[in-house]
Amino acid sequence: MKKLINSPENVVEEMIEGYVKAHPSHVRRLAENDRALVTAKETAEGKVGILIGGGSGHEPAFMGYVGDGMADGVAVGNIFASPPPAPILEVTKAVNKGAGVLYLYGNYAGDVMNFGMASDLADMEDIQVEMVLASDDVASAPKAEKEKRRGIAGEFFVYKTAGAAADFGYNLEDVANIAKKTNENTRSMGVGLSPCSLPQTGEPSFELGENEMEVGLGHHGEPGLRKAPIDTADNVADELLNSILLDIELNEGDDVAVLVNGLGSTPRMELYIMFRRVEQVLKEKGINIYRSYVGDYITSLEMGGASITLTKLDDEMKKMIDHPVDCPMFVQK
Amino acid sequence: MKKLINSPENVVEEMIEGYVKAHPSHVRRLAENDRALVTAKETAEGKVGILIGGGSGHEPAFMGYVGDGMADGVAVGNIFASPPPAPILEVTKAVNKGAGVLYLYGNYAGDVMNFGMASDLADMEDIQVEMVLASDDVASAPKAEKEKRRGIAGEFFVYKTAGAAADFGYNLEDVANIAKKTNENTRSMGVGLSPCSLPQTGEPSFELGENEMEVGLGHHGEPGLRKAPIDTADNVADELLNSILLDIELNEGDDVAVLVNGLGSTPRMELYIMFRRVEQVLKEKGINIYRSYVGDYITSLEMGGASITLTKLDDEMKKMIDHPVDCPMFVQK
Amino acid sequence: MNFTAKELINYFKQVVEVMENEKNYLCELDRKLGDGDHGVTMSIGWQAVNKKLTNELENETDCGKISSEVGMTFLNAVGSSVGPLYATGLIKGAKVVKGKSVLNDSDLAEFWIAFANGIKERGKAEVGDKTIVDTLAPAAKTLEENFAESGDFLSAFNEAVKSGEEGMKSTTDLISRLGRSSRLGERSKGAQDPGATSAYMMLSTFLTVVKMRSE
Amino acid sequence: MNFTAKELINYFKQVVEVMENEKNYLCELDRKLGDGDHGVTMSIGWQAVNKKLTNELENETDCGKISSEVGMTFLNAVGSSVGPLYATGLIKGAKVVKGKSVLNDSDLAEFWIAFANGIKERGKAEVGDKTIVDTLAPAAKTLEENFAESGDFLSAFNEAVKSGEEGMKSTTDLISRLGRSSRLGERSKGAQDPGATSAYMMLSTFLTVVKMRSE
Ligand SMILES: Nc1ncnc2c1ncn2[C@@H]1O[C@H](COP(=O)(O)OP(=O)(O)O)[C@@H](O)[C@H]1O
Ligand SMILES: Nc1ncnc2c1ncn2[C@@H]1O[C@H](COP(=O)(O)OP(=O)(O)O)[C@@H](O)[C@H]1O
Ligand SMILES: [Mg+2]
Ligand SMILES: [Mg+2]
Ligand SMILES: [Mg+2]
Ligand SMILES: [Mg+2]
Repeated sequence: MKKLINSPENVVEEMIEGYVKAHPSHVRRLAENDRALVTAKETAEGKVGILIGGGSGHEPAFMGYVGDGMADGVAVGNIFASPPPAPILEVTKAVNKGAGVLYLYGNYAGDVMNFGMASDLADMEDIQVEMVLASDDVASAPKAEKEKRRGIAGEFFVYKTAGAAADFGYNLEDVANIAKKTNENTRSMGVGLSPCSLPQTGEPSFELGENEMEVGLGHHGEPGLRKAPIDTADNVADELLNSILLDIELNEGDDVAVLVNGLGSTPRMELYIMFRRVEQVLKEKGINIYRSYVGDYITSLEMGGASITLTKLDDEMKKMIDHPVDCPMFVQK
Repeated sequence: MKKLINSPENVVEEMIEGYVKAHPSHVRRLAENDRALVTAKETAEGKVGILIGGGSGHEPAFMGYVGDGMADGVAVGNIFASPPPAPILEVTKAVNKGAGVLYLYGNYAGDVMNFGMASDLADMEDIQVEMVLASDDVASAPKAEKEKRRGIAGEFFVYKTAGAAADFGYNLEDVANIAKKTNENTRSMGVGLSPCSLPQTGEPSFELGENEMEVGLGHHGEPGLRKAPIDTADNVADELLNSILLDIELNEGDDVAVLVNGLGSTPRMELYIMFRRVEQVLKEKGINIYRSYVGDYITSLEMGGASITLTKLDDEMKKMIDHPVDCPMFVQK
Repeated sequence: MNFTAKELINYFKQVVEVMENEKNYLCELDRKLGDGDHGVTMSIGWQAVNKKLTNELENETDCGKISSEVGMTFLNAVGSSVGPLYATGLIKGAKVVKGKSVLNDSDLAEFWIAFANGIKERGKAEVGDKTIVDTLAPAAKTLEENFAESGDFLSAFNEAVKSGEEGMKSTTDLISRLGRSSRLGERSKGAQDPGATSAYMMLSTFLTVVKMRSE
Repeated sequence: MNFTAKELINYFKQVVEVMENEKNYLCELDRKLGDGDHGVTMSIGWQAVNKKLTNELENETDCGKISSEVGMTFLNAVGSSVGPLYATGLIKGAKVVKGKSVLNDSDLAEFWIAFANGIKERGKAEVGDKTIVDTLAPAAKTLEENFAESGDFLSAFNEAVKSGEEGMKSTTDLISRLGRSSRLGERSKGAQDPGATSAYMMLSTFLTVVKMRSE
């Protein structure tokens, strides 16, 4: 695949350079570590720090979500690779305003180890750290083993509610509880149509036949549940939604937030066609869509495909979902 | 190319359905015409109406830019085809608050004819209409024939400033003047890496060799100035910028707004790498970046590639660029 | 010749079929010069016309009404460049046959001349710009001259279609000066203009229809 | 055997080369099971180590310092899953050789056993989970038993690498239970684990290095 880059070795560094130059009033790089970015605005003393992070290549995630109402800082890894402990630790120190720091990241072996090591190091510096791992992908493990599931697009809602709760002055434990509650009430599932390629290898991340799709694809190109012939948007949406609805109890009158997420190269046109079906099905079941997000929220470079996420909302979570946000790659009024 | 659609004939209809269902508090469809959308909020009596439009397939443009601070309504065409006069006229009637309506669209033969016919019809209904055509693509005609140039991503800045001016209570002539001033001070140029395909044909919109790019590509896949071997992001950015800087006088100390726009499937990572180079070059020349936009603002389905836009700003335009916006696909605080 | 409203409807139905069959070819031409949608646009437009023809217009006897409704339906279904162009042509043609349920030779000649002129006015294109007009303008000229001489529509139209064909073919070597392809400069040479091609199909289909009835 | 700090540095430089050469192969394995980056990650990490080795560590004589610095450099360059794993192994190994500029047979045996155990503890993987541990655990076991018997590092390590190789190969038929590939279930069968493969390369490269000096 053709790429507008200079050299594969420098893509992450150069992306970060461009990013901080493009949004100087929003984000800045810490002098202590190249891969450690924090909000350029002064955050309030006593506010719980929200730290997010993970591999690059998922933009807007994760670095795009630093700003008012979302994360205070981000540790940036190589492409599809967890950041090491060092930038996580530096961000931790920078965003700790005396109330501790909440780490939010997806449930991947690498992230678990690196964020875990960083939290041990933070502990040695007497900074209180809590961690909440997103595990929303219903395709990645059976319901009985939810804690094994990987985090995909649903992570967005975890940042959204936790970021708001921290803004509202909740303490560390309570912010962590909101994040946990959001994760517990969030389910996602995706479908892949075409692969992405790492700049360093240029090789497609997976292979699919000309008329094939990968149902349950992970957002690093991890194989999903099965390959299947490509189907209509409505049938694909139905299959993803059915898997989600089998996994989480939703009753008539319940409120949900919906995210139809593009993996990178899928046009918004197709995402809205998917959303159309989601809305039809939920309406039939009497489930109320409280807020909708349609677009590229967590991508995999130029991968083709989409995922659907539902988060069941209670009143507290609705307040958090409604809270305004001002990040370089996501703004909500 | 694989697509998540139901049937090629219904993509535009189903996209609009999904769109209005996803953002019911932002946009609504007029009963009079399926392809006529207006802001769901009440706009003030006496405010100049801003009407935008063009073919589908450019999302977020054009329908994504209806909302506070941008357009009051949009007429939606088929894929890459101007909307006919009927929806334009219906939107005109709906957004006219007694102060007239400004049509903003790109300089394409089809749009010129259809918007022209609509404005004749509006005239017959005693609605005052002004039109400003974006013509920012330096690759599409020599400088001496600027009025022949097509409109590409720079249209975004025309909507931005005109939308703000209308909000500030400017009259129709003055809003049109701001739009014209913006267009006159805006230059864009793009590069194509990979084609898109129309849902109805499935055929690639143009052909490129494995290591080729199309310099000066139009955003419907119109061939550009020349095909060239693919180059580094820095060299590509330099070529696009040079063409722009040869075309518009920019001196040390001047302020510009910058847009690095993705055509659809180009990852944000690459756009930020492009932006990084733009910033370097402008900095060397002492040109000040007042505000930056990096992302997919006007796309061509899943086309690969990017464009660079510069708009030279005076104080009035800066005020307009800073004005907040709340649209379904673009929010600015 | 007495060309009835029913036959006019039948002609438009033939166009529906031709455009459906030539959809991919017209797209292919447009991919070389423009955005690749001309066949799709013609198909969308004429399919919408087809619905109109088989419903509201089924028993319509006013040839003017038929032609203007076909034009408006086409326009509202497609927009695009060719929407206003073909619609204007059809509406201008409609004006000269307004209220008539049967068209004689001179009505038919006037209809097609008005059609071609309407398109030329709307698009402000000249012969040589590499557009629809390269087919229609020479066709209209031949029609006018031949009909003035002979007073026979069929033979005059037969000649007109030949001129249109030549005009269409001439677009291959032209450098485009209007529409999307105008930005190609020298690179627009070597490909036949899609609009000139669909315009030729409109004419040649009409010729086929009137030829068949006269056999 | 007297294995010097200089030789340890040399070993790590050999690893740099091996990982560079095997980059594409390791990525290919990871594309089947994970996200396709294992070779890239190893390359990035060991290239960073290479810089460290040829600069700050060039004249370092403390084997413990060398190993822990190599571990930290690798970790900070890559993060990922294997960053913490290999770094922990190298740091645990470093602990048992801390302050030593020359390593004898028993130091070397202890180093590699600590390396393997460190990785196992960090990743909480068991044999059969289809990970690095499938190479390292049997290798460490063989090393420990053989060395306890013979007291000869070279021969014991030779056997250990054979066990590691068997372990690596065994991963092909395993169903993954940890890391990205664990979500594949049955579909993870049939592909050799990339981490188990790179771990084997670490061991076999060391064997080559110590064999060469004993010739
Ligand atoms: N001003 C004009 N006058 C006459 N014909 C035109 C004009 N502009 C464009 N055309 C015709 O329109 C054709 C393209 O039609 P189509 O592809 O349907 O529209 P679009 O260019 O909007 O995609 C061209 O091949 C050309 O013949
Ligand atoms: N918990 C673990 N313990 C041991 N090895 C592991 C563990 N998790 C993953 N691995 C190893 O890591 C390898 C993948 O490494 P790599 O591709 O570099 O990291 P990532 O999975 O983050 O992309 C797997 O092949 C496996 O051998
Ligand atoms: Mg990885
Ligand atoms: Mg078009
Ligand atoms: Mg076209
Ligand atoms: Mg991997």
